[in-house]
Amino acid sequence: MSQSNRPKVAFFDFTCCEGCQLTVLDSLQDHPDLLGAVEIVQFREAMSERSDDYLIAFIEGSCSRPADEERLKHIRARASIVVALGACAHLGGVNALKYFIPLDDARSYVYGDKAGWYDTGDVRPVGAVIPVDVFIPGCPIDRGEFIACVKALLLGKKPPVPDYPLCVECKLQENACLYTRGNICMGPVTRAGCGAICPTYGQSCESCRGFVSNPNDSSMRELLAKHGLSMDEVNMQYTLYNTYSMRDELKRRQSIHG
Amino acid sequence: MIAPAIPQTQSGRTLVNDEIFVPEIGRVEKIEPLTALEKVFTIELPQGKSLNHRPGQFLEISALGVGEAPISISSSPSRSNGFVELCVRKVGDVTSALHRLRPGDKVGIRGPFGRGFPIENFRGKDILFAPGGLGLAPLRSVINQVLDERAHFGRVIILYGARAPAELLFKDELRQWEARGDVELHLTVDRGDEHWKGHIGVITTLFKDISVYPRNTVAVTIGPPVMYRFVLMELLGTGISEGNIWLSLERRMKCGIGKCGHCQINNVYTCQSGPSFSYKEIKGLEEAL
Amino acid sequence: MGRRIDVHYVTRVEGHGNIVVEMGNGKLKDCRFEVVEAPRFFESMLRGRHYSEAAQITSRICGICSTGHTTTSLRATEKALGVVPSEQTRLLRKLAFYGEMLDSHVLHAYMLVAPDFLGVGSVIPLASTHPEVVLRALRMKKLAGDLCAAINGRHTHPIAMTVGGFTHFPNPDELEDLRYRLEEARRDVDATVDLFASLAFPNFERETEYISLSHPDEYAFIDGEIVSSDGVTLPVEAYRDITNEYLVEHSSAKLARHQRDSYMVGALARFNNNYAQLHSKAKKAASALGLRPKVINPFLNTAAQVVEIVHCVEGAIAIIDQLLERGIQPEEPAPLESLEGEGISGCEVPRGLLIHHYWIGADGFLSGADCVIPTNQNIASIESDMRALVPSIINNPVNDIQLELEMLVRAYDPCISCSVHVVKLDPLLKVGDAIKNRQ
Amino acid sequence: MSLTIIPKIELSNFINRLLPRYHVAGPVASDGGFAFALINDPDELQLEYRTTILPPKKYLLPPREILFHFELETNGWVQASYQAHPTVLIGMHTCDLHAFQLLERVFTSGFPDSNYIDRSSQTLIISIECLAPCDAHAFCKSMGTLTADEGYDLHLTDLGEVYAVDIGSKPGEALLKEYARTRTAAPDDISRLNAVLNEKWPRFSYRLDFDVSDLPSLLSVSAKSPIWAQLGERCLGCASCTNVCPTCYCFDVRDEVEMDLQRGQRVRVWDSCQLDEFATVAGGHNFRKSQAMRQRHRFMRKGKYIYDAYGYMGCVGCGRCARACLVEINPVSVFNELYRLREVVQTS
Ligand SMILES: Cc1cc2nc3c(=O)[nH]c(=O)nc-3n(C[C@H](O)[C@H](O)[C@H](O)COP(=O)(O)OP(=O)(O)OC[C@H]3O[C@@H](n4cnc5c(N)ncnc54)[C@H](O)[C@@H]3O)c2cc1C
Ligand code: SF4
Ligand code: SF4
Ligand code: SF4
Repeated sequence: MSQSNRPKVAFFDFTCCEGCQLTVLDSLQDHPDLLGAVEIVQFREAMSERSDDYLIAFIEGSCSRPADEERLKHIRARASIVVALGACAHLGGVNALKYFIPLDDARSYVYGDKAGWYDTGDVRPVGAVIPVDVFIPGCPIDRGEFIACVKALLLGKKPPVPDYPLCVECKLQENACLYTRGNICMGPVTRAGCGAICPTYGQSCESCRGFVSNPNDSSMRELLAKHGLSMDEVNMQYTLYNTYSMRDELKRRQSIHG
Repeated sequence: MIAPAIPQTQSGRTLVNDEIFVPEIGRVEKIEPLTALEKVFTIELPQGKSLNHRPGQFLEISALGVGEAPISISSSPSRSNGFVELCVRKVGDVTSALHRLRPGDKVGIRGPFGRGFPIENFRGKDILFAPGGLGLAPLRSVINQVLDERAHFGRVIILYGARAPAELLFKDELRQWEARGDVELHLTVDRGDEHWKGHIGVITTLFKDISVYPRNTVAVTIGPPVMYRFVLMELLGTGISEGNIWLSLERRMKCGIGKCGHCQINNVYTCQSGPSFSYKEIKGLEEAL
Repeated sequence: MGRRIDVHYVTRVEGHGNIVVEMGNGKLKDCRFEVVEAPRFFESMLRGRHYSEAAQITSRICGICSTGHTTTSLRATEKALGVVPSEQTRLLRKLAFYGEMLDSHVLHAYMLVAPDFLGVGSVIPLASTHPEVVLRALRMKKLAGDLCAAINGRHTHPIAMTVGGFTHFPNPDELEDLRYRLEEARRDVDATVDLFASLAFPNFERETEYISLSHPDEYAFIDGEIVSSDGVTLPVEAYRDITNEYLVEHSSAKLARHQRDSYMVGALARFNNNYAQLHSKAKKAASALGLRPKVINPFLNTAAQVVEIVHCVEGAIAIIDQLLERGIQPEEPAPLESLEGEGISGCEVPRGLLIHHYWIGADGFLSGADCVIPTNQNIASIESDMRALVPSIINNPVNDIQLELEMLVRAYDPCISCSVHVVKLDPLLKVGDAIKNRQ
Repeated sequence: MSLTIIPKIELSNFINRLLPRYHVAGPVASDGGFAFALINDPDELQLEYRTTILPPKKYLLPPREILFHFELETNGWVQASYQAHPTVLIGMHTCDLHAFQLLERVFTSGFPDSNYIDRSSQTLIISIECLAPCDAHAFCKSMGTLTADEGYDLHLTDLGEVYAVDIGSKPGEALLKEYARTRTAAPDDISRLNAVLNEKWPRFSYRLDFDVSDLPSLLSVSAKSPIWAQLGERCLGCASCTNVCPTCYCFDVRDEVEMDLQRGQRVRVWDSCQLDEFATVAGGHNFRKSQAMRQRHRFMRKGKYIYDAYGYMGCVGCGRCARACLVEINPVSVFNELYRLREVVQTS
């Protein structure tokens, strides 16, 4: 493996739990040949070497303060391809639950009384700060999908991140649907790609991979209501990882109901 | 129901294997850029194989590792002899990978698939070709076939529209056709530029320049879905019968052999019964146009 | 001339932290371990969420010890709601815990610490210089991860754990297979002990207070009381008497102190406090590594982790045997006794004592939460060590001082992304401003 | 061929003798229900089972199948991939048997699909007669699939202590002869069989309000029905209905590569007309752009298009899609509603 020919890649982390970087490290267990295919020039969690010369930047975590914004722009300026790695970078993830912190508490924090209910935090997915070329969803990312995406990038094709609902993969696993077990699940509107791992392990899907591009939300909300969820509970279902994209919708619904 | 093509499965004759998904490997002989987005590939077929195709048929072309895409055969049967020409527009994964190829590289080929145009039935008739944009790529194989057997056909009228002068395909060949004297060639572009002296307007605006004898005319039109509605209106307006208006439908295709379901229009598999259809055949099909 | 060390930021640790040392006239003027990770407000985000989501949310505090957070969180909820999990649940949780402990310690010892001793910047060059070491690490990590996955679907952010039990159960074949692999792994474990016994850990000692859980029946990970090497024993519920968290300007993480300026938690603290309950093989490993309680060299925290690797492999085998013998029953989670309440739970996660404390309202939503993270408790200790260490090496070249300080920080295996996830709202103004001012 | 009898105890021995030579798959308990799975032990088999989530079609058209391998370095070496192993599928209901006949027709006509044929030609089918409805959603009686005269190699009917075995093919006969101890049916057995078969019919009810032979013509006048828009509003586009359907066979084809980007394989995976992108071409044009159009396509395929093209109904009445659909869209109510609407129009 020649040092020079391999595309240089770098990993960066922002506000997150670093579980996605860990998953990248774990993917080496089954794919040690990844190290032969790319040259990793920055990966703070795992290495001390550092270089600013890279083709692909994998970014984990959300942007949550002004300094992050600068760093993101710096990375964008150097990388040809920016990949948002995991829910925090892709969607804002659990960090965006901060938008729920009630007004009084929010006031006592940074923004003073200027901030409205939802504008308190400035947690943002990477794509809201700099252009993102590719996202690899999930909280955490799926190892297999990560490897498949890297290969696709190296081949110059679109990463194989599906745009259909999770139920597709769940059915292929032959799981008894959670709805038939007195439970609820966000599978019908959630982007597949994880192999329906949560339903397979008996837990409902919480949309950590974000929604499909064209979800039937009104039918989904009716379905949840039919299974006994209140409007608030439906909103909770929609927000665990997706508060950022739902914040306007929530504000609207909240102002209607609040 | 529209009859599907009869499979030509005798190995050795075409590039359809008994192992139906396994492509034959061809070699890129020559690559000519036509526009910013389109390139023409001349591909040498594997030893001893010939396409034996009809104009209007297509191949499934593989960039191994990236995928496969249906691409029309752009060269006419009359000019094949061991090579095939494909005109590819770069729009996505496979087509971009094809654009990255260099002479000498390998491509996977399966086919030909589809029914093609019943060109023998066109003999003795006037022929009106109306390609739009990339539609000239497949239509070129019909046009050249007709021109190579010129004596068997009546008038040959070509109405060709592109969005801009820079997007006109096969410009050299257009000039040759024009120079022949036995082809009525009318070009138009949606938007001109400082060098463009010709007609400006969508393809339908060319119809007023021509008159056809509808009872003895066959029309063949290929273009993007939006174009068909308007061109069909014009063609029907000339009085050409529905059975003599031919077009080629684009659909997503994943197998080329009538199994994968993507190209299905009602009960018709475009890849097998088409992609060329007469208007008469498809006008009753929901979702065809 | 003043000299200055400014490591911005320490690599091969979880999260962003800086080392700042100012020296002048051969004397140490100031040294700080600055936590510059963005605060994440987990406790305030938990407020208003349903108790059933708490474990899932707090798991995202840390990708490395997510099983630890999940277990601690579930136990806090269970205490609040009077849920008593079954014996099978307790065994499965313990097994997953061993898996995570292994995973985290292997990651830390091999991938984060070992490169320093083998003279490289990361595990990546090791792949060509010491391929057998890297392959062994990957093998052990894979085993640890597969152990977690058999129970919880995956290691990072476990799935099948829920309030009162599990939503999925490993089948006996999977466990048999893991058992076989764990036995095979004993060879790798031995090689690990040999490797780390051969490393020359810096010779630095500072006696301090060591705090961990302790349990009468076992080497405590999930259950027990809080004990201090200074002779204090308290129930977990009284954690605040131990942790006494406070804020400083230069850190977005809270610090902790008990009776002295600082105390230490983690593998070394557990080793010092609970040595007697280690598996005999782990004790043998300890003597091979030259460890006998009480160990007061913080660099040897990594060695104590290696001892725990031995303990966890043996412990996992024993639990699998127990599970196989009992037979695994798919069972419903244990029921709730009440719908509201307050619950506190403590676990020993890889980096030390972790506390989750919840208040659950009658509607099932959390009205308050408090989490105390091991790394926070260690920050003051790291700084105390730095203050003690720097004068003894102050005449060395700056690069050497810097490397030694980085190694010190790494030895603690700090999880900085964890540590800042817990800033509470009231003192936030100060921290928030401090962060803003520095930017 | 004469009717054969196999005692129930002997069935286990039969399977045990098959196991060293064949993969044996059949219904087993799974996740609170049943699923077709490969078995290692005849005791795993649950021949009285509720409908499975996925149909046994997965053995002929697996959700993911390698079509061929390639290697770029060696100038595009390609090698077909056949992974099939001789398999005995035991315990298939007759609805699934009918579905197999359709698949057989689709994949062997026109351009024969060599990968499918590799599997199907190595698969022996031992089906079982349904004596009571296997699922509240099943409407096999309406679809004419509640029994079968062909398509199996062996067909079992539960007569209490014994199974009556109908022999449907030479390979089936040979299998029985080589691996099972059976006896020829006595007159008693035959009358018992006839009784069992006669008793079963009343346990099933017709659920279509009209005769299934009317379905294609009903659908041909229903293309513009308002019902499609209503279904489109409700449908989640989750594709569960088509993924669980024994007669759906649409697929996607993808390339996968190894990390060296040189070696790889082309695979086919199940696809569904209910998914957004199914009929979308490069540039974004979608030939079925609304969920209403996709639902119409689905039901037209089930009751008309496939029938027109292949002479078999595209729905065998197994009810799997009805059970899988979270918003309660199902063929029986859709077809009945179309029928009702047509009657209204005709009478007015
Ligand atoms: C019969 C026929 C003849 C064609 N002839 C030509 C031609 O001569 N020259 C030319 O440039 N293009 C032609 N096309 C269009 C060409 O097939 C598509 O542009 C190509 O498939 C896009 O693939 P991609 O991987 O580059 O694009 P992507 O957008 O990356 O493809 C995404 C996926 O959609 C599928 N897909 C996308 N668009 C189409 C499509 N139009 N048809 C079928 N599948 C599609 C691809 O298979 C792929 O899986 C023809 C299409 C058909 C159906
Ligand atoms: S469990 Fe969830 S993902 Fe699976 S089928 Fe049901 S709704 Fe869909
Ligand atoms: S359409 Fe529904 S009922 Fe009919 S065969 Fe398919 S899954 Fe069964
Ligand atoms: S299962 Fe129901 S909701 Fe899902 S695609 Fe089919 S009809 Fe629509």
